[in-house]
Amino acid sequence: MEIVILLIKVFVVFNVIMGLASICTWVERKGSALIQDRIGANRAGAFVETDVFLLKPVAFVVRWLGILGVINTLLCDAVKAIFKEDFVPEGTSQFMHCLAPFMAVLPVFVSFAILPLAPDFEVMGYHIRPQLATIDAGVLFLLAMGSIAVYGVALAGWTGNNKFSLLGGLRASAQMISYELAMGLSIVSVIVMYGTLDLFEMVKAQSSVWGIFQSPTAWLSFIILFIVGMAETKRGPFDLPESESELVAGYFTEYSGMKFLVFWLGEFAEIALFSAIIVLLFFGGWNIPFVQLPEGAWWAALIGHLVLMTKIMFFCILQIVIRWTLPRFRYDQLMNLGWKILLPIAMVNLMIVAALKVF
Amino acid sequence: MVPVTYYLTLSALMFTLGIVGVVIRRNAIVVFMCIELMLNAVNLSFVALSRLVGNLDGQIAVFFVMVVAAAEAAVGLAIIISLFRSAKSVETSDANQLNG
Amino acid sequence: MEQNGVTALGYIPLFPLIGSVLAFIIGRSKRDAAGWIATLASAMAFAVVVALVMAMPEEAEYYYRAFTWFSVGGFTLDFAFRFDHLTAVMCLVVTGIGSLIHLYSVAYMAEDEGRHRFFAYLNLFMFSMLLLVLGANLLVLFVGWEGVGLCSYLLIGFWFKNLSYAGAGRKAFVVNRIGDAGFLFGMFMLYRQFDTLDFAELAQAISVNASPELLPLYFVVALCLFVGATGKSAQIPLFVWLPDAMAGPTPVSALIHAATMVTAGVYMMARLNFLFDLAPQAQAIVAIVAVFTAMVAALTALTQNDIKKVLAYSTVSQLGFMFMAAGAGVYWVAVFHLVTHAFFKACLFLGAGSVIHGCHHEQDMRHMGGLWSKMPITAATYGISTLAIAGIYPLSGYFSKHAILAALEGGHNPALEGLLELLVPMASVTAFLTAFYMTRSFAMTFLGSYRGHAHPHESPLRMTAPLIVLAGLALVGGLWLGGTLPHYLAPVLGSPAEHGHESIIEGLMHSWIGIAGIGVGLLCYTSLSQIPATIYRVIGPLSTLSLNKFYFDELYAAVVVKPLEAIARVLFRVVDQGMIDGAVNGTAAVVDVSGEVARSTQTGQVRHYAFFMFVAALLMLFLFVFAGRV
Amino acid sequence: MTALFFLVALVLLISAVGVVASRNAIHSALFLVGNLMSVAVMFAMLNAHFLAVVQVIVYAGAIMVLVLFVLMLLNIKLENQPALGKLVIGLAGLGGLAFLWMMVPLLQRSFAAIPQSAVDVQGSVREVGKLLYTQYVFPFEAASLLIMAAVVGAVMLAKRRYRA
Repeated sequence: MEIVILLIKVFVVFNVIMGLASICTWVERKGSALIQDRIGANRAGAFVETDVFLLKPVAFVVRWLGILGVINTLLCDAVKAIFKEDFVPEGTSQFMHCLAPFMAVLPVFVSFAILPLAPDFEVMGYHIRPQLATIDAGVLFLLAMGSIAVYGVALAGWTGNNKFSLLGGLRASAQMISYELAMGLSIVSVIVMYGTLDLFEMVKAQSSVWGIFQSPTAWLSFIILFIVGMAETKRGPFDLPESESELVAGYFTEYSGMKFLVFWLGEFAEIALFSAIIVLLFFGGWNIPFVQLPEGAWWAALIGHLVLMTKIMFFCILQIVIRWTLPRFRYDQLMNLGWKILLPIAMVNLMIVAALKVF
Repeated sequence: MVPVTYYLTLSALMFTLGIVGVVIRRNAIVVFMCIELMLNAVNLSFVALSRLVGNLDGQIAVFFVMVVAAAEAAVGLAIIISLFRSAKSVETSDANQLNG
Repeated sequence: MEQNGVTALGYIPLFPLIGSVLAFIIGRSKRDAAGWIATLASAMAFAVVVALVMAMPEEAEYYYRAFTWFSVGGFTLDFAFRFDHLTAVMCLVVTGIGSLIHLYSVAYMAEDEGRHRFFAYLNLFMFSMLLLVLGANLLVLFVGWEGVGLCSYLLIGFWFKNLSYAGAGRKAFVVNRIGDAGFLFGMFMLYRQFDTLDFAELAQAISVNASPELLPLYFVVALCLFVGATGKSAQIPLFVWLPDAMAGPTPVSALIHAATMVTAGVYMMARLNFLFDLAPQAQAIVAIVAVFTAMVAALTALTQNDIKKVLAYSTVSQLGFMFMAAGAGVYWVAVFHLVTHAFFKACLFLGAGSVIHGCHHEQDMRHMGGLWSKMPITAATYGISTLAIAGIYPLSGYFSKHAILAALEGGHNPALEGLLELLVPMASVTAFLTAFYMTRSFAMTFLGSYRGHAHPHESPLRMTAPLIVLAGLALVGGLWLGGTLPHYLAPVLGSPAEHGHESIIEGLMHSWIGIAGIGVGLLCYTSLSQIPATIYRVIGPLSTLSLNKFYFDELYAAVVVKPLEAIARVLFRVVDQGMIDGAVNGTAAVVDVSGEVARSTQTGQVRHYAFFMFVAALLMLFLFVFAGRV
Repeated sequence: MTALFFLVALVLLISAVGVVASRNAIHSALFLVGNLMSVAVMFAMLNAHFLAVVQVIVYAGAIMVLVLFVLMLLNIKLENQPALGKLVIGLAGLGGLAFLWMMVPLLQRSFAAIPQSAVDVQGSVREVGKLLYTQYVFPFEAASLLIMAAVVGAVMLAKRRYRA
């Protein structure tokens, strides 16, 4: 029975990742079109192409809502990617070239394993904690996975066997290492604030007040983590590693087909991951302001889960909007921001939080 | 439970591989990595023995080994980069002169 | 006697020490601040001394142990200070006159580039001198003794860019080393006999051990210590450095080479009076040496043309007077003359400095003259001091010098029996000569018409103020101290014989020697200036002798310096170049050869080194596992 | 548990051999990453959870990324000199075997005798942290100084010299 519960958990978590990533993909395509005042992905709409006059309003509404359009677009993307030529550049190790996208995705997916996705509940006599793995190191595990994520891009850049992808890989790894420090420090300040490493405990501590209001400088940690999140996903104004005007497409220049799609997926999964971390750490997780859900009820867990997903989606969309709004940084600006602004602020913030904790 | 001697034997094997690597490889970075291998072998036996004797001191020692390894990596790689600048190579056999 | 631990004692030397350091550090950037810092430091030390003297009850004695200096085996030496009436007098002189001279120097050295160095050294000197007089045991005294020697060396060679000045500093240093050797021998013998160097304990031990078999020891010790004193206080045969010491800035000559440091020997004898009293033969030698020194120096001073050289020989001569008193066993008179001499000689030196300053660094009296009208204050104070040193009643010099002659005459030292008939007239002649040559210097400098080419002017108030104060002290110091000093010093130096109060007429009568000297001097160097020339012609060779300082320097060069140089040359060639260098070079050659051999293992290949390490580790493991059986 | 141990040990040894035997330095580096991850798993199996995470963060996440970064920056693919002579490799291998031949029995002999402690130590973050900040606080601070010195030294070494 334990195994079954575990399998169900795996299934749920996997679907959460895929769902979030897929929705993000669609939002990105449609949202960017909206921002840039164009139609966007318009070749694969809903299956509601009709000449029947009476059905036309329905089709219009359905297409406008895009519910089916989402699925349709994604399906078409996948099919397109599968049927594309799987290109491997000459003079490089094919194994490494294949390994790179998965190395990029793996840490992101594994990170989801420790995120609690809903409050505890009881069903059929089993007490279920909707979290795939309960690890003693807790949040530190996120940091560990974040630090491994570099290998994917570095390897991708290297196996591209051309200068643009190598430069992209170098830029990406330098950027990720640089911003990891600020991320680590701001997460440590959160750990100090809650006094625990367990994400579950952290969310529980926010049942009455959201974490961002629990400490006078928590908003600093949030802002740092948010910026770092965008930098770690190499998106938004931080997309130097793949800046198309300079490096073609950076480290995945030589990737096509399914491998490219995996990178793509990993990118959106990472957006969702950072949104989830921010929501869990600062915005109450599944807690609804001024509403107390009963403990242990399966329906409460379901509601909690939906609330959590809504919040995560909010931050995903926020990130996408920022990505399509702001121009790209220059490389020195990027490094200055990471080392000379975020890192010192994060350090001072950590000291303040620690001091507040002690006195 | 796995006996501690298993871990120790594994550690010895890993250490030996590290030594052999240091002796036979000529790329400075690989030599550096082989040293890391040896350090990790020792770390492993530290943790295993910490478990054997039932206190955490061994794990603390590992922590400090990691600190030293990090410092070593920073300085060592900087040396290798400047070596590369002056000798246009990272072969240990090309770094046989005191003047840069 | 009560023994109080008084922390204030520590402050007396501490102020000049701090002042020295501060003057040097702050003076590097702010040259003018150095002088005021140093002056303030020594004035503060003076204030502490005055406060202590005022507060000190009759018959009391302060004792302060700063820290235990070292402790070897059973021998523990404290860095301790002792403050009794003798020390009080010395401290007052050192800090009081020192402060005045500091003030004077601020103006005198105002133009000098290295004045921060000057004031640092000057304060360091004050510190050492205070250690010397405050020290509660011989070793602390010796530290001060060496310290003042060092400062004297530094200050004589202050303008070290002038090679002959630097040489003068070196000469002073080397000559003093000879004296110090004697001092050290004396000290060692004392320690060997009594296991202590503390003055109080020594006095105790010696008073208990006055047995006859120890008398030779006391004689030798006293003689050794006196050798030290001849070095520091410029007596025959070690007086040659003092005239050369005039190379230093004039305030230095006033402070170190007239008022304080050179009197250290006298102070030391007074401090160890209990020892010298048990060695009458040594005392007799002291007295004889002193008389001869005074005589020779006075004769030399007759023909010198450099104003500072005259004063230098005069100092040697006056020191001779002090040692006469000490040799006669009447220590309070020695101290008395020390004090009055400090007043008028400091005044004279500062006056000479003022003249030199006014005449744009002219020191030759032949290029002076008629300065009376141009620098009236300097002339007046110089004149008063001249009268004082000549021993005219009621100026200070009269009392002390008269007391010295009386003491010599009335001495009960059996070893001097029969010699007194020679010594006393000699001392009287010397007193006459003193008056004569001082009058000569006064007349050549201030009277007549100006013979130089500069435009002399009076010195600023900061220089004349100390002159006025010192002249005032020279004027009344004798009257004031003549009555009080013997009683004040009685607890330390023993009660003096009471002698009646003398009237003004008697005083004037007794100062006939001085009056005669002044009279003859005035006659010779104002109205009848052909007389000296005639005399010189008549006694030609003798005057040459005097002019060339009795050829002491040349004598020492032939007897001491030349043989030493020869020995040094031999040692250099044979021992240093041959043996020591040979050993060093040989060692280097061995290292060189073995290095060539060892070099072959150093390929410069990191991998090889790693391999060697691996092999060595294997070897160690092998030993550990199979041979060690640990 | 034992099966898991042997599995991880196998990965560990294979990757270690890979580090030493790969002709390509980047492959060596990747093998080393695998090796370090296996060691982290070993740590976790030995209840040293904190060290496992730190191993991943510090070794895999920082040191090896740096190494990889440098390798890619210098872009050295193959060792451009012929491989070492068989003699050296043979000697080294022989030495290694000798080392093992002496070391392993020594380890067995020395530590088999010590009884397994009854206390099952948990190297949790809390416990290790407590120890670090109390008993080992001085070495800890000294280590921070070491890191600081290393940072300064690395910057000074890697900085391009300004040529007049």
